[in-house]
Amino acid sequence: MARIGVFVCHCGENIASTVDTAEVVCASAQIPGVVLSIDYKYMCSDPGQNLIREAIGDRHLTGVVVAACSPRMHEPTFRRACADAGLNPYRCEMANIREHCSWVHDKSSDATAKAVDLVRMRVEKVKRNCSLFPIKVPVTKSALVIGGGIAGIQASLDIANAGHKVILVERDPSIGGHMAQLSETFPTLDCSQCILTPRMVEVAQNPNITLYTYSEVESLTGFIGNFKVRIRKRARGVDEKLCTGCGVCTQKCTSRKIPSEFNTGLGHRNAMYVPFPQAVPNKPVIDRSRCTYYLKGKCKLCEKICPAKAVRLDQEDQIVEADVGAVVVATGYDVKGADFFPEYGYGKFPDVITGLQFERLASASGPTLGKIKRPSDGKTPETVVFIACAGSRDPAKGIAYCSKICCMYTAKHAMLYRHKVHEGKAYVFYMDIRAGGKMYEEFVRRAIEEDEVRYVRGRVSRVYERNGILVVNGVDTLLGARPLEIEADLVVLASAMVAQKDAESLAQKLRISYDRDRFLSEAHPKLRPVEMNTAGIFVAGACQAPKDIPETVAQASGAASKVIGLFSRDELSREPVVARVGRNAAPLFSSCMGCFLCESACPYQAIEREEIRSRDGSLLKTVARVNEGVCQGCGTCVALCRSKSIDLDGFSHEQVFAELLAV
Amino acid sequence: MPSFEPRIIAFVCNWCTYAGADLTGTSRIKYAPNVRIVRLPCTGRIDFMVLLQALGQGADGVMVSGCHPGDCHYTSGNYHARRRWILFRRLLDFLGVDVRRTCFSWVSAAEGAKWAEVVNEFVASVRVLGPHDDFPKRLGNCGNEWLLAADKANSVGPLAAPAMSVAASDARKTMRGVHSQSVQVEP
Amino acid sequence: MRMGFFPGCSLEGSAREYAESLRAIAPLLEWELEELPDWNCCGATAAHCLNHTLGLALPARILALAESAGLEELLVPCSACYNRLAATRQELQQNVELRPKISQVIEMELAGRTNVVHVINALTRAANNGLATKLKEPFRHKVACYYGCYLTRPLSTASCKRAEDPQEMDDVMRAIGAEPIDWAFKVECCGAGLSVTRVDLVAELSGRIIDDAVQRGAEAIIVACPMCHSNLDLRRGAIQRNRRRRYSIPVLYVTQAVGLALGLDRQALGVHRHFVPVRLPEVSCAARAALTREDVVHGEREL
Amino acid sequence: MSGSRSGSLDGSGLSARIHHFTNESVLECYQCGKCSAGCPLARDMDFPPSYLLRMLQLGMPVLDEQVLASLSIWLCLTCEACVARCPKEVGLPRIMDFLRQESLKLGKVNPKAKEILAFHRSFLDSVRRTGRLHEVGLIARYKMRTLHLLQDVLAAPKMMARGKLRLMPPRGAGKSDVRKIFHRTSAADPTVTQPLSSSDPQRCREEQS
Repeated sequence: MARIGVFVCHCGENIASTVDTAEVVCASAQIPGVVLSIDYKYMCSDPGQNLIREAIGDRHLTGVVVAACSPRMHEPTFRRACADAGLNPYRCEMANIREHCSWVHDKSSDATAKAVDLVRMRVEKVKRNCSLFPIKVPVTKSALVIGGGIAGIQASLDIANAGHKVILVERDPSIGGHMAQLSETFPTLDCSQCILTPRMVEVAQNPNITLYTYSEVESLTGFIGNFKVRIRKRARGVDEKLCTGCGVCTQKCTSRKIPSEFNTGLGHRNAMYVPFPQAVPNKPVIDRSRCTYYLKGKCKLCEKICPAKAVRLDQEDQIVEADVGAVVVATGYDVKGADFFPEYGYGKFPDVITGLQFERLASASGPTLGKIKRPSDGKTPETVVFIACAGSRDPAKGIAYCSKICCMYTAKHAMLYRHKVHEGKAYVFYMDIRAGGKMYEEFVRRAIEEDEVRYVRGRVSRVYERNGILVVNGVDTLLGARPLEIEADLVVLASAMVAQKDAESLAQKLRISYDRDRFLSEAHPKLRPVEMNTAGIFVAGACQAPKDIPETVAQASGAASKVIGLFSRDELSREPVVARVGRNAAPLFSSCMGCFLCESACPYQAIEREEIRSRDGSLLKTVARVNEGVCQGCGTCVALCRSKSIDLDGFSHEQVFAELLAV
Repeated sequence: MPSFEPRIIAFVCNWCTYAGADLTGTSRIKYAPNVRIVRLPCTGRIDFMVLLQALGQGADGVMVSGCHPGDCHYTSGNYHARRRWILFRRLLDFLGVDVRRTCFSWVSAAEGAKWAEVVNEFVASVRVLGPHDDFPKRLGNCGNEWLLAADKANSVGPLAAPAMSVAASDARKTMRGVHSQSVQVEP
Repeated sequence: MRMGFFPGCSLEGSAREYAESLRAIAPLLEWELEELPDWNCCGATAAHCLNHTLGLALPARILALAESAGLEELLVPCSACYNRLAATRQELQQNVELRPKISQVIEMELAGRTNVVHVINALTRAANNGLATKLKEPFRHKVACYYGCYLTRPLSTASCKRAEDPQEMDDVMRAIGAEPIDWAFKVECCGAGLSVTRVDLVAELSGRIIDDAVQRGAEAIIVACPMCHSNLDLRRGAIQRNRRRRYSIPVLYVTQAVGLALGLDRQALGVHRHFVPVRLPEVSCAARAALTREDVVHGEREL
Repeated sequence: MSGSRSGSLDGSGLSARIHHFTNESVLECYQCGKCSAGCPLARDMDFPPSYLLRMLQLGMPVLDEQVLASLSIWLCLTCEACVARCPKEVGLPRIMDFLRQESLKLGKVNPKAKEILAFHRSFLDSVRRTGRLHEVGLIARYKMRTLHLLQDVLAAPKMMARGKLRLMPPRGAGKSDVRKIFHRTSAADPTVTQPLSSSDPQRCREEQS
C-alpha cells in the first residue's frame, strides 16, 4: 500500500497570498493513499526539509509530494532531503503551485482548485513511482583523437600529459595539418612551423600517445566510456620500425614531377615521398597511384637501395582495433577552390592563386624558399591584388557564411608581400574588415598605415588577361562606387574555408550531427561548445566551424579537459531516466515483435538488437534492447512502440495515465 | 454560454514549454486557470493513447507544446511529435472529434508571454465550442485499463476496477522484474 | 527538319544579310524554315523599358502564333529577340497569375508549348551531326567569337551556358575548320540599345571589343546578333575616331561563315553588304598548320 | 507575389513598390559593389548600380526622388552582367525596368535621357503603326523628336547602297492585333507611347500638374 506525504509550501506570501494553502492541505488529505498532509512557510528551508525527513522516518512514507515551486528549481533539494531520510529520491515529486499557479492567477477558488488538482495529479503519479538508481557505466581511460592538425595535436598532448593514453589517427603521411603549410601567423607574425614542429615532435615522443599516420577510422561502435574503434592503417610500403628516414629512396625514386599536395601544386614530389622535411613521422610513403612498380610492375629501385632494407612493396593495409572511453574529432577544414568563379579566371590564368598557395610562396620552406615569385614565369610581381571573400559570403556561387579568417590572413599576406618586395604595390579588395580578436584590428591598421597596403572597399567583378598582364576590374564603393581597373602581376583569392569533403560520411560513422554546411554541430551553440550530442564525443577546431589558430587551440584544450574530466572517474553515473524494453517469461520472452521502429526513431542510436536463443542456441526472436549507457530518456521510442513494449522510467505509461486520470 | 469554463489538459516538454511556463510565472503574467499541465521529458514521448485518454475522460481541450523545430533538447523528438500530430488530427477527425479542441504549439523556454497568449487564446476558442461530452461516451476510458492492470500488478493503492488481459499485466510484472535486476549494479 | 522561323524586324532591314545567309545555308543543313505568318516585333528593349505588360504581350503574341501553327521549335536568329521571347516564356511559365492577364491582352491562348531556339543552338546541333562532312572550303581563319549579352544572360534562359566563357559558337567555328581564339571580351556588352542615341558610348564599348580581338590576332569577328553587328560594323567609323586607330577586321554573321565554308557564293550570303569590307587572308598560317593530310583528301572527295 | 522575400518592405516607399511589382528586395544587397565594377556603363552613370541600390535601401524620399530623376536608369542596357555576377542575385535589370516606368509615370525623367526616351518612344510608335519595326520610320521619328536632323546623314546613302534601307514600311504584319495590344497595355499608363508632337520630359511634368 502506498503511503504518501504531501508537503504544501507557502513560499512566504508567494503562494499563500493567492492559493488557500490550508484548503490544499485538507483536500490532499482526502486523496486515497495520502497518510500525511501538512504545510509550512518555507519548505525549502532547513526546518522545512526536516519536516520531510522526519515524516519519512516516522510515517514510513513510500512517496513524497512537495507542493511548492517549479521542480526545475528545487526538485534536487527535496530529492536530496528524501535520500537523507532513506527514501529513494525518485519517489519524490513536486507539484508546481507557484510558477504554474499562484504567480499566474489571481486569488480565487479557481487558483486553489488548480493547486489541489496539481497535487492530486502528483500524488497519483508518485504512488506509481518506483525506486530508481543512478546508472553506472565503466570508463575506459584511453582517448581517440581523429585528425593530427594543430587541434588534434593540442588535444592529444593535453590528454596525454594528464596521464591518459591517447590514440591519434591522421589520414596524411604526417601530422601537422594546414598549420604546417602556413608561412607566418597573424597577428604576431611568428613562423608557423617554428611554433608547430616542436609540438609535433612532442607528440612523437610522448609515451602516452600512439600515433597512426596514413590511417583512417574505419568504424566506431559503443557508447560513452566504452567505445570500440577500428582503424585502417594504409600500407606505407615501408616498415616504420626499420626505416631510419635517411631519405635515399625518396631522392632516387624514378616516378618524379608529381604535384605536391603539401605545396598546393606549386612544387613537386616523387612517388616515394615525405610530404615535408619536418614531417612526423619522418618516414616516407609510396603513392601507389603514381609508383612505376605498382603501375608497370617493374622498378623496385627503392627496395634495392634502401640501406635499412625497410621497403615493403608487398605490404598490405592493416586493421587495428582499440577500446577507448572518449573521442575527440579534430578533422579540420578544406580550402574551397576558386574554379567556381569563372569571372576570376582561377585555373585559367596561372597567376591567379588561392590564399593557401600564397602561404606556400611566402613560406621559407616553400617551393620558392620564401621568395614571392609568380607561378607563370617566376618573375617577382610588382603589383599584387588580393581579393577578399572569394567564395565566402556568396550565396549565389560560393558559400553563404563568413570564413572568419580571411580578413586577417589577407592582411597578413599583403603585409608579408610588402616586407619581401619593398617597391611592390599591394591592393586588397574587401567588403568588410572583420578583425575581432586580440591585437587583430591593430594588425590590420598596421598593414594599412605602416606597410601602406592599399585597401579598396569593393568587390572585383572580373579578372582577365591583356597581353600577359592580369587586368582586375574592381570598384571603390567609398568613391561613389567608381569602377577601378588595376593591372596586376599576381592575383590572390582569399578562398573560403569549407568542411572536409568526407565530413558527412565521418559524421555518420561516428553518429554525430552536422549542419547544412557539413560542419559538425556541437551539443549547444553556447553552453556546450565542445561536446557533441552523442555523449563521450567531443569536437575541436575547424571541423566544427571556421576558426583561427588561437580559437582552435583553445577549443582543443577545452575538449581535452572534458575528456580528462570524464576520465577522472572510474565509472559514470547517469540520471536513471531511461527507456527499457519489457521482458516476459517464456514462451513470449518479450512483447517486442522486433519492428525496430524505435531504432529508426532514436536520436542517439541507443536501440540495440538482442537475439533471444533457446538452450540449443537456435534463434527464437530478435528484440530491441535499450543501451542505458547511451539512452538520454527522451521517450520518443516509447510513444512510437506499436506493442507498447518500451517504457520510460520516471515517465512510464502508468505514471502518465495516473496523473491524467487524477485531473 | 459564458458560464462554461473548459477543462484543458496540456502535455508539454520539460525543456522548452515547461520552462517557458515557469518563466510566465516568474514574470507574473496572468492567464486563464483552466489548464492542467502534464510534464514529460519531450513531446516525442507523447503518444495517441494519452491524448485520446484525455479527451476520453472528458477534457474539453488538449494542448501539446514543445521546443521549436531545431531546438529539441533531444535533437529530433519534436519532429516526431509534429509528424504524429498530423496523423492524430486525422484520426480525431475520423472519430468525429472537433479538431479545434486540440492545439499544437512551439513555446521555447524564453517565451513566457507566448505561453500565456497560447493558453488564453485556446481557452477562449474552446469556451466558444462549449462543453465536450458526446465523445467520452463513444471512446470509453482506455486509460483506466492500463492503469488498473498496472496497479493490480504493483498493488498500488485503491481505485479498484475491472482487470484487463492477464498477458499485459504480466508484461508489467516481469518488466518490473527485469527493471530491478538491472538497476542493482551498485558496487 | 521542320522549324518555325521568326526573323525579327532588323533582319528585314539593316541585318538583311543575316537573313539571306541563314536562308541560304538552311537547305544544306536540311532545315525547312517555316516563317511565322503575320509575326510582329518583339518590342526589344524599348517595350520592357517603358511598359512591363507591353514588354510581355508583344513576345507573347509571337509565341502564341507559333503555338497555334503547331510548331515545336521556333528558330530565332536575333539574340535580342531570342532574349525577349525566352524571358517572356519563362516569366509566363513561372508566374501563373500573369498568364490569363496576358492572353486576354493578346486575345490568344498560350501554353508555352513551343521552344525558342537560337540559331547558335541549331548550328551546334548541326555541328554535332556531321556538319564537317558537308564542307567545301573549310573556313580556315583565326576568328574571335563574340557572344555579347543576350546569348549568355540571363543565365536561366541563356542559349549559351558557361556565362563567362561560352563555347557554343567556338564549337561551330571549329566544326567548319576555323580556329577560335581565346579572348577577353566574348561576353562584354557592345552598347546595344544606345546604337543611335549615344554613339559615343557605343564607340567606347565596342572599341574595347574590337581592339582585344585584333590584339590577339583574330582575322574576323563572328557574331550572332544584328545589334552587335551594327555596333561593330556600321559604327566602325565612330570606333576608329574614338580610339584614334584604324581597324580593318571584318565582322561576319555566324551563318555567313558557315555559308562560306559550305562553299556558297559571297553575294548569296550578303557578305558585300557590310560596311567593313570582308577581306580575309588566303589561309591563315596558324590554320594551315592545323590543316592535316586527310583533310586534303577529304576535300578532294568532296569536290 | 510580394512578401516571399526578406526585408520589411511594406509601406509606400520606392523600395516597397519595387518589392511589390518585381519581387526584388533591395535590402538583399550588401553593397559589395560587384555590379558597379562589372557594369559597362558605370563610369558614365550619375549613380553606379550599387550606389543606386544604396539610395533605395535608405528609403528616404529625397533619395528616392534622385533615383527616379537619375540618368543611370536610362543608360542601363539590361546587359544583365550585374545580376549574372551578383553574389546575392539581386535582380537589378528588373528593378531598372521598374524604375524607368516609374520615373516616366511620375514625370521625373532626367533631361539628359531625352534622346534615349525619344528613341524608345519612336521605336514603339513605329511598332504600333506597322506591327513591326520600320527602321527608316524609326530614325525619321527619332530625328523629329530630338531635332538631331544631321546625325548619321552620311550613313544613310551607304546603307542605301548596301540595300540595308527599306523605305517602304512592312506590309500585312498583324497591325490590327498589335494596335489592340498597344491600346490595352498603354491603357494602364498613357505616358508610354505618345504622338510625335510631344517632347517628352516636360510633357510628363505637365500631365502631373
